[in-house]
Parts: sequence; structure tokens; C-alpha cells
Amino acid sequence: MIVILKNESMTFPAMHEWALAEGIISTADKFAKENNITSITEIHIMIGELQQVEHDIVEFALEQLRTPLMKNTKFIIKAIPAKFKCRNCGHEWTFITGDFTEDVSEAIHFVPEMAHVFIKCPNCGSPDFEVSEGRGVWLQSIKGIKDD
Amino acid sequence: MIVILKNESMTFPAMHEWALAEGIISTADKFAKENNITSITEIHIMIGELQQVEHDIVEFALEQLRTPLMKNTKFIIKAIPAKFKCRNCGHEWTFITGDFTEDVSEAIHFVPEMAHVFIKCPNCGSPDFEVSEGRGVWLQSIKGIKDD
Amino acid sequence: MTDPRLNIIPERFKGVKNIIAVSSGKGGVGKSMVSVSLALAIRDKGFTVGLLDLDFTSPSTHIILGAPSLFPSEDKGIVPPITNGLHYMSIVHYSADKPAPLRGSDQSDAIIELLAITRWEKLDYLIIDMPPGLGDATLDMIRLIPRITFLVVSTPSRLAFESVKKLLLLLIELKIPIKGVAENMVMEESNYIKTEIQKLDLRYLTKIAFNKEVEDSIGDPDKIVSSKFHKDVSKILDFI
Amino acid sequence: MTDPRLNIIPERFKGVKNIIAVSSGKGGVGKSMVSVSLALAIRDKGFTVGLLDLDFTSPSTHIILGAPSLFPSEDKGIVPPITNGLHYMSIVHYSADKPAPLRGSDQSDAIIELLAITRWEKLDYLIIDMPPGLGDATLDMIRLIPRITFLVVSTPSRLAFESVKKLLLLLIELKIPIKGVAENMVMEESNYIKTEIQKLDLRYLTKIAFNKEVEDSIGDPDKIVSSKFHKDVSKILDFI
Ligand SMILES: Nc1ncnc2c1ncn2[C@@H]1O[C@H](COP(=O)(O)OP(=O)(O)O)[C@@H](O)[C@H]1O
Ligand SMILES: Nc1ncnc2c1ncn2[C@@H]1O[C@H](COP(=O)(O)OP(=O)(O)O)[C@@H](O)[C@H]1O
Ligand SMILES: [Mg+2]
Ligand SMILES: [Mg+2]
Ligand SMILES: [Mg+2]
Ligand SMILES: [Mg+2]
Ligand code: NI
Ligand code: NI
Ligand SMILES: [Zn+2]
Ligand SMILES: [Zn+2]
Repeated sequence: MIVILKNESMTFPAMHEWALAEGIISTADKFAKENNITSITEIHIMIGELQQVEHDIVEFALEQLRTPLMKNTKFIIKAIPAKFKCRNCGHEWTFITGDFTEDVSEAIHFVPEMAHVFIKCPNCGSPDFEVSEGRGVWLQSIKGIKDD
Repeated sequence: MIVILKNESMTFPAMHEWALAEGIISTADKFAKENNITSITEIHIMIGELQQVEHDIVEFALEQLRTPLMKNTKFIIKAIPAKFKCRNCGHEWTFITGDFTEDVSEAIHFVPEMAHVFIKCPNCGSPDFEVSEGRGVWLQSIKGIKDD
Repeated sequence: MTDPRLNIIPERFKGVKNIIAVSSGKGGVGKSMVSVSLALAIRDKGFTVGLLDLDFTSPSTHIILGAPSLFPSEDKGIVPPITNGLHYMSIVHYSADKPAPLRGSDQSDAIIELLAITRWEKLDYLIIDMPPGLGDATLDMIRLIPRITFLVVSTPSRLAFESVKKLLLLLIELKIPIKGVAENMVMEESNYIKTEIQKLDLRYLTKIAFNKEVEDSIGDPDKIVSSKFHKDVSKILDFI
Repeated sequence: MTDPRLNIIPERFKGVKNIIAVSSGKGGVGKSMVSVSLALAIRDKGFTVGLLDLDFTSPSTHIILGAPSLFPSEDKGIVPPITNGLHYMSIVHYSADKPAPLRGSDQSDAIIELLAITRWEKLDYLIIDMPPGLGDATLDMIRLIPRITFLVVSTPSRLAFESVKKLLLLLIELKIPIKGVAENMVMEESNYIKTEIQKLDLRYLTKIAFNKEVEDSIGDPDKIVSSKFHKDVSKILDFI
């Protein structure tokens, strides 16, 4: 859902979240065109919590990047908690933000797979785990008015 | 379902399908023990068609390998057609046996991933496809009488 | 569900004129040394050059360049830092040079993420230092980067060439442009590699001599630039 | 759904007394040459030896052994053929030496399949020639083979050792037994690698000289066995 941004300072759009928003906009726009959608009403986005992407910034970027097909689009963002499953011992656990130093958070923020460099399975110590949920930014679905 | 073997010649059990059956039996037995199941009534197995595993041989091997927990087990085998999806161009297609020479069938029979050596996407020629369904032999589920 | 990163990647390479993946079926043939040396040679011709290290589990170019902890800046994406006149991107910026035990699917995810968020300046050339083998990185670059070309490195050894040949056959089959093959670590006169390359109708780019000074030049780009190795590598400039 | 192959794998290794993965963070350091030479040296001590080539995208041991198209026999699984007195398994038996462009997840699946169906005879030693890096093969062997030990190969180069060190740190952290580190392709006196290895509290196994005759011995196991290279490698026998 679109909320009024709490903070529209100019530092916002410079963040790398902008690049992720660009991917969503261009993918949705392309998909709509390919399917003769003349107006996109909703775009559903899932953001995994592992990456600690700032939703405000993503929303701000989405607003700025609206294409002609997105004049009235509602952007609906859902946060997905990060879950891990160890391939070595089968242990499952969830992501706890406070566990990391700022450097580590930064690395995972840009490249989530750096989790395998810095996080170990709390049960067996292995870096060989799967991020079973909550990785990355995904375009879940779009809704629109079709012209056929 | 167990059928009377059409051919019980001694060449049967020597095939490599035996090794796959062993995996199923030992996994099911272990799972049953861990869950206090005293008698396994059904074992559901899925066999992907890519590998062209001989169901008769698998069934024969399963019969021979029954553990004490499997005195009355019904083995239910389901064949899953092989489906491919190209990562390069998105094209999807299904497995057609007749396409391969005997050598290639043999290779894929033992190591299904050899598909990437011998099969190309019929649309773009890429070996970079996914076997989206129908790979390998899987233990789908077991049913049994529990002792708790 | 659609991965929105894939669509934006071609966009990111719009300002890059030439994309060259330095690759080999084999490890340890000198891909990283050649990548760095070639990038520096192109720079010295007055071109704008980027260097992208995609060997995530064994990155080397930061060691060869003697470029310690750099960090990309953030500007609607990440902008590669400049070191030695090269626009330089490596996973080391984030892994802090610690072990990166990544399965292929994670390497693939990391590559896609990096390509999707990296905003290259306008570049005349982007040199990509590839990991060995025919795995995720190679397959991803082929499917994701439309104008990619390959520069393949071999050594004179049969062991190396047998693996290199597999990569070449794959690229030929997929109709990916191949700049040619450079033969590195040459110790004796032999036409083995040259003949094999020509049999495949490909260009033999240069013979790079085995040279003990290469080891000493690691970490010192000025030394690299003034080395016999660099002179041999620079002959590749005629072909790109 | 459960993959029934995982459970049977430990069973397959019950008759194998010692399992040694010859590994390195780095490619081209001589893992395959050392694997073959070491397997032959163990054979000549009168032990039963298996050799498993897990470098699926760049298999080499069949070339080093000069062992052309062999095919495992089928007996309630597959039984590795014997060549040069070694129980020998390689993907090449099935790939017919064509390019095997396998993503990591497919390499992993192929490894699991091969391990699940291969019935090794009773072996004193199984030598595993590993692919470079810290990817699927390395992680799978660590998680699937309970009694695995690692023998790590480096060259004197800083570039090699920086990658090797990452592998060693990973193995140490995971408490996987490390037989030690062999230094290959040594050209000059230097204690760099030895010192670094000892800093990590690991064993420095042997110094293997760089030797041009190695190339000529490829494909000819008798030549390998009578080489200086083999003599250097054989010192590893004291530690395994
Ligand atoms: N022409 C050469 N002469 C001598 N040593 C070389 C030469 N080229 C590369 N090397 C050395 O060979 C090793 C492998 O080189 P590297 O660039 O890391 O290969 P790759 O990237 O293919 O794994 C390094 O130790 C490097 O210093
Ligand atoms: N001690 C040595 N002296 C000279 N050349 C060697 C030596 N050891 C290995 N080589 C050569 O180095 C190259 C890489 O060896 P290889 O065993 O294929 O390495 P890896 O398996 O680690 O990739 C081959 O061309 C091989 O002939
Ligand atoms: Mg390299
Ligand atoms: Mg992942
Ligand atoms: Mg090798
Ligand atoms: Mg697969
Ligand atoms: Ni950011
Ligand atoms: Ni069979
Ligand atoms: Zn674990
Ligand atoms: Zn295709």
C-alpha cells in the first residue's frame, strides 16, 4: 500500500534500493505490454527480510519510476521473514537482525549470498545452508485492465 | 502395487536398479523406526521417466529387500513424465525416449544429469535447462501402524 | 513469481561497448593475471575500462592489483570504485576476503544480484575474470549478457587443452563470439595449441611466455605493466 | 518427499578404510596429477586403492592414466572398472569425454547419484580428485561422507595460497580432518608456504618440484611411477 513518505529528503533516491525498484517497474511494464494490459491497477511485491531493504526507499523509487501504464497503480509490498535450513544437519532457524555487525549487514544488504560467508548454522556450524524463504525482491503478481 | 513378476530370471537382481531400491528400503525403514511405526502398510515411490528405470526390477528388488517392518507393505510406484525447461530461452518440452542412441540412454539411465551433455533445448540449442519434473527415484510417503 | 532482476540486467550494460569474458575450461592457466594485464593495457591505450571479478569462491584480481578494501558507492545502485584507473567490481568488496563457500545456485544468485545493481559508467571495455569450468557463472553470463564475447586462455599442456576444448566446443555450438585463444606459460617451442585452435577455425591470439617475474609482480600494477608478461599479453590488443 | 539416495551413501563407503579428498581452493595446482600419482604409490605398497574423479566439468584423471573408454559393470549397482590396478570411477565413463556444462545443483545431483549407486570393493584407500573451489562438490563431500579427510595441494604462489587458505580455514572451522598440505610445482627455495601452513597448525607434507617431464608422463602411468615427480609425491605415504 502506498503511504505518504515519512521522509522525502534527497538522500532517499540515491540508495541502491532504487536499482531493485527499477527491476520491478521494468519487469511489470514489460509483462503488461506483452499481455495487452492498458492500465496496471496493482503490483504485488515480496521483499525478503534477509536483505534488510528499506521499504520506504523502495516505495519512493517506485513512485518516481511509474510508467504511463502505472498512473493509478497501487504498490503492495509484503515482507517475508528470512528462514534458513542447514543442508548439513537439517536444522532450521530464522533471521535475527541483531546478530550482525554493521559491516556484515551491509554486505548481506547488497549481496544476500554473503550470508554464507558470515552466518553459520547455529546447530552444526556449517555455512552450507539454504535460504529457504525471505531472499531478494520478487514481483509476485500484477493486476490490470486488459484491452482485448 | 505389487504385481507378479513377468520374468524372474536371475539377471534381474543384478541390475543397478537394485541400488536405488536399497535406498528406498533403508530410508523407509529408518523413518519408520524413528517414528515408532511397527508395521509399514504402504510405501509410495515416484520414479522419474528420464532415467528409464525398469519398474519390474525395482519391484523385484523391493520384494527381496523387505525388512521385518515391511512384512505386509504394499509398494506403490508412480511414473512421473520427464519435463524440461530451458533457462536460456524459457522453452518447455517433454522427454521423448526414441530421441537417443543406446549409449546416451545408458548414460542418462545411470546419471540423469548426463542429459546436459547429450540433450539440447530444441528451441535455442542450449544445454542450460532444468529437469523440472521426472528426475530420479523418490520416496513420496509411507503409511504404517504406529505404536505410541 | 518473477525475478525482477533479470529484466534490468541488459539495461545495466547499455553503456558498455565491448564485453570480454576471460575464460578457460581449466583452472590455474592465468585467467586472472591475463584479465588484469589486459585491462591495464587497454587503459593505457586511452580507453575507459571496467574489470569484473566473477570468480566468487577464489577471487584473485584484488590481490594482483594490490587493491585492498575498497567499497562501491551507492547511487541508485552501486557504482564500482576506481583503482589503478579501472572501474573495478569484485565480490571481495563484500566478502572481506573471507572464505565464500557458495553452491552454484548461490553463486548464480549473487552474480544476478551484482549485475542487477551495478551501474557501470560508460565503458569502452569491460573485462570479466571468470571462474574455471562450465558451471553456473559461465552459463549465466551466456544467458544474461547479450553482447558477451569470450577470450579463452590455455596453457601448452594437454591437460589444460582438453578442458579448454570442451569450453570452446560449447561456445561454438551456442554461437557465442570467441575473440580467440591466448596460450599462457609457454616454456618450449611447440605448435600443438596453435594447430588445435586453427583446426577449430579460431584465432590464436598470442603466446605468453612462462616467466618467473610474474609472481613478483603480483600486487604491483606498475611492475606488471613493465613486464615481459604484459608485453606478451598486449598483443591481444590487435584482436579486440 | 525424501531423497532415498542420501541414506544409502554411508553404506557404500563401509568397506573403504581411508577416504582422502585431494583438494585445493585453486585450480591448476596439480590436484589431478597428485591424485593419480598418490593412488599409484599406494597401490605399489600393496594396498587396494580406488580413485574417484569428481571434477565433473573438467575431468582429467582418465587422460593422466591413459585410460580410454571404460564402462563400469552392473551388479546391484555399478562396480568401478579396474585400470592400472586402481578401482576407477569417473563421470567420463558416462559423458564420453564431451563437454559437461553442469550447474552446481546438477553437479550435486550427479555426485549423489554416483555415490549412491557405486559399490566399491573393499578398499584400503579411496583417493578423490576434487574440482577447485568451495562449491557444491566440496560441500557435498563434507556433508555426505562421514569419515572424509582432506589432502590439500598448493603451489608456492601467493595467488594459489590465498585461495588454499580459504579452504583450510573452512575445513578447520568445520573440524574436518586435514592430512596436510603438499606444495607442488616448486621452482625456488622458499619457506613461505611451509611457514603459513605451520601457522595454521597443519602438516606440511612434501615439496614437489616443478618438472618438465611431468607433461610427458601424462597418459603413461609407468612413466609417472618412474618420475622424480612421483618420488616427491610418494613422501606423502608417511602421513596417511
Ligand atoms: N606467464 C606466466 N608465467 C609464470 N607464472 C604465471 C604466468 N601466468 C600466470 N602465472 C601464475 O600462475 C598461477 C595461476 O594464475 P591465475 O591468473 O591465478 O590463473 P587462473 O585465474 O586461471 O586460476 C599464478 O600463481 C600466477 O602467478
Ligand atoms: N610438479 C609439476 N611440474 C610440472 N608441471 C606440473 C606439475 N604438477 C602438475 N603439473 C602440470 O600442471 C597442470 C595442472 O595440473 P593438474 O593436475 O591438472 O591440476 P588441477 O587438477 O589442480 O587442476 C598440468 O598441465 C600438469 O601437467
Ligand atoms: Mg582466477
Ligand atoms: Mg540462495
Ligand atoms: Mg584436476
Ligand atoms: Mg537437475
Ligand atoms: Ni541499499
Ligand atoms: Ni540399470
Ligand atoms: Zn547445521
Ligand atoms: Zn532454450
